[in-house]
This record gives sequence, C-alpha cells and structure tokens, in this order.
Amino acid sequence: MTDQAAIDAHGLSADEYRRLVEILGREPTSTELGIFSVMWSEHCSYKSSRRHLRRLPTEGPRVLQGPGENAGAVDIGDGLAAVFKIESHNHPSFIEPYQGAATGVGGIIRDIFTMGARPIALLDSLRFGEIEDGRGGTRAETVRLVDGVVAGIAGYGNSIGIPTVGGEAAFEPGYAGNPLVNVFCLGVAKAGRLAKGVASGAGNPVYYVGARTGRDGIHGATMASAEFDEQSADNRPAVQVGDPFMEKLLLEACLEVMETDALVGIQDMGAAGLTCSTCEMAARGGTGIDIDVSRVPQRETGMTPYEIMLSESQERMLLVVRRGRGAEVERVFDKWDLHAVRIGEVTGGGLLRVRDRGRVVAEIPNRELADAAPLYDRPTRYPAYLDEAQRLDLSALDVPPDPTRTWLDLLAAPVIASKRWIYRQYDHMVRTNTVALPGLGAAVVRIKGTGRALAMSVDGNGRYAWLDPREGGRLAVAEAARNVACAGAEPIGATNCLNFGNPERPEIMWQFVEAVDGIAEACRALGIPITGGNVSLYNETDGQAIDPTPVLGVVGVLDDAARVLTRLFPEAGLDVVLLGDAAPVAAGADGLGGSEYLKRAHGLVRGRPAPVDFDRERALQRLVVDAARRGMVCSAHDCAEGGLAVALAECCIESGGVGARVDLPGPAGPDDGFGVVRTLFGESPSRIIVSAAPAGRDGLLALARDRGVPAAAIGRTGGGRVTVSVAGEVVADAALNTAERAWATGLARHFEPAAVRGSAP
Amino acid sequence: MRAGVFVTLKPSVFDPQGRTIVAALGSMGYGSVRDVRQGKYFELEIDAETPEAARALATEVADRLLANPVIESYRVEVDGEGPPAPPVEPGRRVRVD
Amino acid sequence: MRAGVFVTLKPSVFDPQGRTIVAALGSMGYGSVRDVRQGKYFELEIDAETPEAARALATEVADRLLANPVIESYRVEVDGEGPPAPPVEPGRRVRVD
Amino acid sequence: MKFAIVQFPGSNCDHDAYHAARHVLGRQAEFVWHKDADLGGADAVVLPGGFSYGDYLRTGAIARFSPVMGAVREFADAGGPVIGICNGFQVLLEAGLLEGALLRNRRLKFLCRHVHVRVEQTDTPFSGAASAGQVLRLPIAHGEGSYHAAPETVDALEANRQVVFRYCEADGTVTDAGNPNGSLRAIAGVCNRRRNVVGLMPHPERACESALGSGDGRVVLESVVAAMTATGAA
Ligand SMILES: Nc1ncnc2c1ncn2[C@@H]1O[C@H](COP(=O)(O)OP(=O)(O)O)[C@@H](O)[C@H]1O
Ligand SMILES: [Mg+2]
Repeated sequence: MTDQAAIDAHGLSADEYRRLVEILGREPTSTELGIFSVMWSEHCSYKSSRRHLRRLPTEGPRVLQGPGENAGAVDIGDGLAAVFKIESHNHPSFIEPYQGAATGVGGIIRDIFTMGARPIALLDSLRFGEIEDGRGGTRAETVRLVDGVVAGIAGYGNSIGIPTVGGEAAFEPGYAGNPLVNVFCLGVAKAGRLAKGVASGAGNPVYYVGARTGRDGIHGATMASAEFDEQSADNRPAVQVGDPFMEKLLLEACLEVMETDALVGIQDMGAAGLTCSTCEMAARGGTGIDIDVSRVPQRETGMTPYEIMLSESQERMLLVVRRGRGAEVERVFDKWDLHAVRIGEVTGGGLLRVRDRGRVVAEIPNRELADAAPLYDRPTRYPAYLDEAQRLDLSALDVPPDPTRTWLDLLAAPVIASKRWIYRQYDHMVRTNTVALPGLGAAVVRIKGTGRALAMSVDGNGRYAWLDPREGGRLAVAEAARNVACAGAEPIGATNCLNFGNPERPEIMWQFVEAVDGIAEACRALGIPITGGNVSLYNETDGQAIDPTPVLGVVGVLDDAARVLTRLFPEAGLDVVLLGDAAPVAAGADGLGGSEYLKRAHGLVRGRPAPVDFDRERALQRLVVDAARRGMVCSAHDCAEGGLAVALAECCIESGGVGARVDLPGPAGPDDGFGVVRTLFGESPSRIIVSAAPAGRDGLLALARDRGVPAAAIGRTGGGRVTVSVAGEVVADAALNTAERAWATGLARHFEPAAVRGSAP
Repeated sequence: MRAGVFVTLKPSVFDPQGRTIVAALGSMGYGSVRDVRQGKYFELEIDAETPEAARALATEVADRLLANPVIESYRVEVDGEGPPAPPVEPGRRVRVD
Repeated sequence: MRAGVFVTLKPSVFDPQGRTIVAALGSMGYGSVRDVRQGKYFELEIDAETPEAARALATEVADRLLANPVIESYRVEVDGEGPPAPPVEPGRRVRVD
Repeated sequence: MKFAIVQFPGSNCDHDAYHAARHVLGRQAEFVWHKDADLGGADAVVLPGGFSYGDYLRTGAIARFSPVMGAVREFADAGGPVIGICNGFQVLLEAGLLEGALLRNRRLKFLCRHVHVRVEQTDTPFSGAASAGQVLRLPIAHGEGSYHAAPETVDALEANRQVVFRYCEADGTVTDAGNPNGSLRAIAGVCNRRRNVVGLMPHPERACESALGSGDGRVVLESVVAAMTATGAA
C-alpha cells in the first residue's frame, strides 16, 4: 500500500488515487505514481478548466487545426497555414526572471515547429506590480523582475533568430507577487503538411533527440499548479537554464526531417517531459509505446526511471519514425551535431510501458492516463467585492482643473508610455519580414513569396476583468481584433491565455467561468475561432490572487502587404476622421469605469468597463479593413487606455513632427462637470481614429454611413502641437514634443543600466 | 584591498555554455578536456583595514548583488589571506513587498 | 584533474559592467568598494597525469580559445599546485597583411 | 556574380543575406556549410549575422575554428571580397582577418534599432558604389558591438583609411549621441590593409527594401556586384 505521505506529496486527492488504482487494477509503482501525478496535475490535465473551455467556438472555414494539438492553425491562402499559440511561464519567471522567461520562449517555439511550421514571430504579454512608487520614484523590486524577464526573452528569442515584433506590458498592484509572462509564437507551414503529435504504426521506432536529460524541473508541472508560498523557495533547484543554441539546432534539424516523409509524429517534451510526450502521442494514435529509459541520454549520474520520466529538461523532442527510415533521420540530426537516439517503439497494445534495462518499471493504459484525468466542475460564487467595486460615484470626485496636465500624465503612465525600452532589446527585424515595427500598433510580418502579410496583437486588461470578468473577456477579444484591423488586416483566428488565481476558491472560479463565456460570446459575434491556448491557474502568492487576466492573441491577414497601416499620421494636411461614437453618453457606456484616468487622477479602480456592442464592433472593424484595402485611409489607431485624447496624441507621436488639431462634439453625458473628461479620457470601445486625404474624406464618410458606423471628420493633421477642443472650445493643448517627452520617458525613466542579476549569464 | 569573487552555477544547474565549449575543444583535438563549467569572476578593490573586513564586505556584496541565489553559488578570496573558503549559497533574495 | 582559468579584461579596456556594478553598490551603501572588474572563470576537468601536464594543456586552451588577446588576459590555476602564475597575455593572433 | 553565404551553427541572418542577394539584387547566391572546405567558386563571401554557437564563450570565438574559415582565409589572401556582418564581423575579428575586438554595448543591453552610419571610404569592394560621406540609415541588432582596439592600432587604422563606416547623426556629424554602443571613435565598420575584407556591425542586408523601413543598405551589396562585374565576373 502506497503510504498517504507519498500520495499527498504527489498532490493527488484521495479520489484521484482511487481512480488511479482502478485504472491499474493494482497499487502503483513509485514511477507510476509520479507519472499519474504529473499527467493529472492541473497544468497537464486542465481538470478545472476543460469543461468550460468546451464552450469556446473553435470552428471556421479557415481552421486547419483547432485545440488539441501542440498549436492551432488557420489557412492564410497561397497553400499556407499560420500556426500559432500563446503560453504562460508565470511561476518560473517569478522564481528566476531571466531563465523563467527564456525557457518560456523556448517552450512556445517548440510547440510551433513541432507542427512543421517555421516560426517567424514572437509577441510577449507581460504584467508586473506597480513600477512607480507613488512618490515620483521607482519600485526596485519591479525593475528587477522586468529587467530579468525582458533580458530573458531577448536572450532566447534573439539568439534563436525569431523576431519579437510586439506585445504588451502592464503594471498593477495585483501582479506584485505573481507577475505574468505570456508568450505568443506564430509560424508558417505548408497547409497540407502539418505535423502531428501522434504515434501510429506498431513497430515504428521512437526517437529521442536534443538536450540530455537532467534532474531539472522535476515536478515542475505540479509546481506550476500549486499555489505559491514561502515553501516555493525549496522549488528553486527546479529552475531550468535555457539553451537557445541547442534549440536553434533542433529547430533546423526537425524542419529538415519534416521535409522527408520519414516522420510519423513528433512532439516536444515540455511540462511532464517524457511522460507527457509518450502517453499523449500514443493516446492520439490509439496505440501504445514501449520505451527503455536506460537508453535516454542523461546529463547526471544515477538518475532513476522516476526522475527520467518526470524531468523537464528543456530542448528535447520525441519522434516516431517510419520503420526502416531511421538511418535517414539520424543522418539529418548528425549534420546538425545532434544525436537522435532510438529509445523504444510504438506498440499495438494501448499501454505506456516503461523499462529500465529491460525491466518493466511502469505499465499504464495510456488512453486513461491521457484522457481519463478527473474533470472537476468546481463550485462558483459571485464575488463579495464586486457590487461595491462596480459602484462609481463621480459626484464624490473633483473635476481635474487642467485637462492638459491630466492628459500629459496619462501619456506618461507606464501602461501607455512608449515600450521602446523593452522592444529595443528584442531583435524585431531578423528574417527581414517586419513591415510594421513594434510600437506602431499591431505587429505585421510579410510572408515572402506571396503578397500577403500577417498582423498580430496580444491584448488583455486585468482591471476590466476584475471589475467585470465577462466584459473583460469580451473587451480583450474586441481590442486585440481591433488592433489587427487597424493594421488593415482581417482577423481570422485567435488563441488565448487564461491567467487566474486558485480555482478551488469559488469566487475565482466564477471569474474564470465568466471570462470564458465573455471570450466565447465575443469570438462568436466577431466570427473569430479560437484555435488553442493555455490556462494558468493558482496565480496567487500568500493567498493574494492576481487580477483575473484573460489575454487574447488575434491573428489577421492582409492580402496586400503594401497596404499596411500604422497609428502614425504620415503627413500634414490630412483630414482626421473618427470612426465610432465621439461622445458615447449611454449610462455606464462613457468608459470611465475601470479607466486609466480614474486610476491616475483619482487612485480609483471602480465602476464597470463600457460594454462592447458587437454589431457595432464588427461593422467598425470591417469598415477599417475595407477602407485600408481600397487605400482610402493613411493611418488607423484605436482608442484604448487613456481614451480619445491619448489615442490622438499617439497618432502624432513619432510621426516626425506631424501634429493635429481636432474639435469634438460634446461635452458628453450628464451635466456633472465630467463631460470634458468623458470625451477626452473615456475608454468606451469600438472607436478608431483614421487619417484620410481631403479628397477621399467624403467617400470614407459615405462608406461608413453605408456600414452603419458613426463617423465624423474631427480635424486636420499638421502643425507642431496637438490640440483638442470640445464644442469649439480648446480643452487640451500641448506642443507635440512635450507630449512626446512625457510618453517617451514614462516607462524608460525607471530603468538604470542593467542590474547584474538581470543580465545574461 | 583586493578581493576576488567567483560565481559559478550550482552543480545541479545545467551549463549550456560549458557544454558547447567542451564540444568545440573536442573538435579542436582537445578531447582530454572532459568537462568545462563557465562562471563569473569579479575583482573588487575595497577600502578596508584588514583582510577579514574585506572578506566580510566582499561576501555581503556577493550575496546581495553579484550572485543569483537561485542558480549560482559563490566563493570569496582575499589577497593576503589563507586558503579560499568553500563555496557559499547566497541567502534567499528578498521577496516582493 | 581540475584546472581553473581566469579571464579578465586588460586594464586598458573600459569595463562598463564593472562600472555599473560599482554604481549599483554605491547606491546600496557600499561606497567602500572602489572598483570592480568583471571577468570569466572556467573550471576545466582534464585527463592528465601531472599538474604540470594539466597546466600546459589548460594554458594552451586558454591561449587558443578561452581568451581573446586583443582585450583579455588570463591566469591558470591547477589544483595541487603551487601559487598561481602571473597573468599572461595570449599569443597575438592578429595578422596584419 | 555569385555570393557564398557561410552558415555556422547558430547563424540566423543567413537567409536574410540570401534573400537580399538573390531576390532583391537578383544575383546568384549559395549557402556554404561551416564544415565545407571550399566556397564553390563564389565571387564574394558573406559571413552573416546571428549567434554562431550561441555566442557562448565569446561572440565568434568558436566559429573561427570551423573548417570553412580556412577557405575564407585563402579566398581573402587571394584578394577576394569578404564581408562580415554583425556576428560575421565578430568572427572575422576573432579569426584575425580584421583588427580589433567588440565589447558589450556601453549600456549593457542588446540594442535593436535603426542608426545612421557615414561612409568614410569608398575604395573597398563594399562601399565603392557609395559616395564619400554618404549617410546610410541601417538597423543594428547586437549586444556586443562596441568596437575596441589598442590606441596605436586605431591610429594605424585611421592613418591607413581602414575605418570604412562610422556611426553618426542623420546629418552626418559624428557625435556621442549618434554612437549607439560606445564604439571607439564611433567605428561601425573597418577593412583590412588590403581593403578586400570588410566587417561592420550594422545590417545592410536588412535595409534593402523600403517596405522594411530603409533601402540604404543596397549600396553595400551593389558595390561588390559592381566591383566584381568590372573584373569580369558577371
Ligand atoms: N512587452 C512588449 N514587447 C514588445 N512590444 C511591445 C510590448 N509592449 C508594448 N509593445 C508595443 O507597443 C505598442 C503599444 O502597445 P499597447 O499600448 O498595448 O497598444 P494597444 O493599446 O494599441 O494594444 C504596440 O505596438 C506593442 O506591440
Ligand atoms: Mg493594449
């Protein structure tokens, strides 16, 4: 009888253990216990989230691969597929920022090339605690984390030669004890030749290739699913060091092997390493796998079968090769100084059989192991904090005396300010496909050999989601898609990373369920299928959960790469046109709830985020994409954090001195003194600022009318100032270079030259 | 006073750089170099009266800044002192407020 | 046999990393650390009969691969040997046509 | 006119150089594997950027021992045009085909952005089509690009007009602000005495199409095409 201590140590509940014994029909060996514990961990089994994820729309005419494989894929024309996914590496990045972030990048890249795709773009979605100390100074602890995480992403992505072309970075108290590091990767493959993580054909050899196995990250998978506390310090030996050079060799060698037809299936060894890859591949193939761990290349001496099966050493792949084709495959890996080692073969039996020098140490029905993990329908409860948090009483607040100062202060807010300090550390140009540089809106990479380009955006807002998880999910989809549309691209697919606290707490589970439903509604309404994603739960430190944070990654296609748009006003003398409602007044729609304005001007996180009207949103996005295709607009930028006034300034900043002068209707909403504030800083969605040649303006307005999208010419580009009036009266006015300085230094000012620990090893 | 701080990856931590160097040396005909581990070496110039004081300061500095306690350990040597002390594991880094 | 190779930037070469560390230490209240220079430290595991043989090999390897003569000098230490030899300047590799 | 583009393990700008040579300039281009000992009759050799051997130990330190470097050296000794870009420049320095070394950027961060460089010398195969003093807008993407050499070496380089590219402002003036990484005398690229081997940190191959933000880099590759065509290697 396995003793209780061992069962607990493996994080298995009594029920789960009973289930395991049923499946085996006997008590497990220690190796088997380890195997079950990692496969049935939250991280690998999605046992709390799976039943809810089923509600996400995953089908569409372009979908070539939905959830279930290593990554999703959509048809982008020309016989090509875009393969993409987003992954979190939150816990490891908190324990060791540089290596945690670096190995996160390595992991998501493997997911992409495992599908037979050449990775061509990375985006990073980052969240940390406040970086401002509230006294004009800097929080050193945040700087240390940001510095390490950014250096880690740069260290891995730059070295392997995949450009990091975009992302987002936010700073909120809720992430102080638990930063979020989500990385998105996109690759391109021949539509007909997607590789699969499947083991079929009894007798086909199973190969191991890549880094040798060490004791790294043993129980990393269970760690990533266990709430963080002081004891986590003991997990430190679990930190892994990334080897981008090894992965570069693996990437090239694997893609070369896939050019041949000798490959049956391939999967990387990520969480739960050899265990997960063997049993998932066999489960997908309806087969079994028989391996001998003594053949696995090992970095350390005296490793037990248990350790070898659970190790999470990085940069390792598992391949199933057609019988008789092994030599061919070995030759390719040899060329790259890698050694493919045959560790076993596919069997008919449906059993995962693990041997050590021939002796069987584990024998598990792998379908059950992979798919019969217990699924939970965890209880949910409406959070106690919510009603109070959603109540926003402006009458209790002072109207800011000088909107221009508020405006400049918003431009300097770390979440809005230039992220140059971050993305200049990333090689965002390698592979010479980057047709829209970071910082200008969605990331856009061209597809050589076609006229097309792909636009990508990752977006989410934890503050919105905390105040209204469902709306937060809806808004995340809407904004990520809108960012893509603003580049002139039609959104065609999405992936998502769901970062939440401990799902065993009903209020957290409620947030999760609401957010998933919000994402599902939005994706249905906008016709954007979800092709995959990642769930990261237990994001808590000492009982303090993060803000619920659904992050969406949306991919769009531009049929003509030359028609790409950025946020920048290209020249003076253009008409500035606002697509969408200039002054949304409907109660609760003014966009002050949860706004950056409320946070900075009043220190409040309150109210409800303005809801998205998806008929309006869809029409708006189609309009801007069509206008871009027809060359009717010269630039496009959506209104996000900071509202219209900030968005307008962002159209001028870095444009090379092209200012703007606009006049907005309003003041909006009830006569409570906040009318101008609403108009300037309200964050209601579904609004895009475009510039157009005067000659084309009326055509654009007419097209908008046809599409039922409110549109108004609000001003002209040009001059060295950015000036906003409301109802003819100037309410905010600044020299462009003043605005630019505030925006350029808001984040960068917090960073001294690299700290030693943050810097590369 | 001069102090040297050697920072090396903990034995349990994988050292890709070392591995790559060994491989390179192998292909250059230096197969007899069986293993290489790469670390950092800091030379500190310290205002201190005694070697002991210098060591104390160097140790504190190594612990707080030069070594990453998560994956590295360090060793301090001070000129005009006896044999080097054994490697130390830095104290756990301060956690977030 | 174990050999250690220390590679440090020549005194004439500006070391921004060292400079940054000094500044960081200053702001942390360690003003008495007047100067810091960062170098690399390699631990070699060598198949050799004698310390002398190990030193010879380590020196050759340092000279050919581990150190760049234009900017770095190195020092070799072998376990079970006398006091460290003084820093060496690697043989110049640069050819001037 | 045929380019040989050397591939080291970890090279990652090899395809960018190939694309620029083959598809933008429309010339022949072939990859040469680091284990190969001959250059397949190429007229010009490109050592591309990237992270050869992960840049572990030192940038370019391990790559210089590759078999192919023997062939590159012979090619250079015979007067053939060789260009090293970024990591390729670092390899040429480590191999002793060029003088100097590259240190970590002064701000200790990897830096990816467009910068301006001034063409200082036009009598090399990689700057002949440019005009003296011409300012090029080129991307840089490196963590170790701060050029360094002993004072007497730098003086000699200047005296022999071996500084081919210098970081500068948009208007061509050389200032500290225009120097992104702290290179001595704002040196962005140098050549050997014989002037047939050129190395630079900026990436001309990433700036050959306006769609990518700058076409200024074309002149570097067009220079060698012109030079070779002149010598009859059409
Ligand atoms: N962590 C990051 N890495 C790379 N690029 C980033 C990062 N954060 C922000 N950016 C870039 O800065 C620009 C502004 O980001 P963001 O404010 O999120 O835009 P939006 O509000 O339109 O979604 C975008 O082009 C984005 O790609
Ligand atoms: Mg955003």
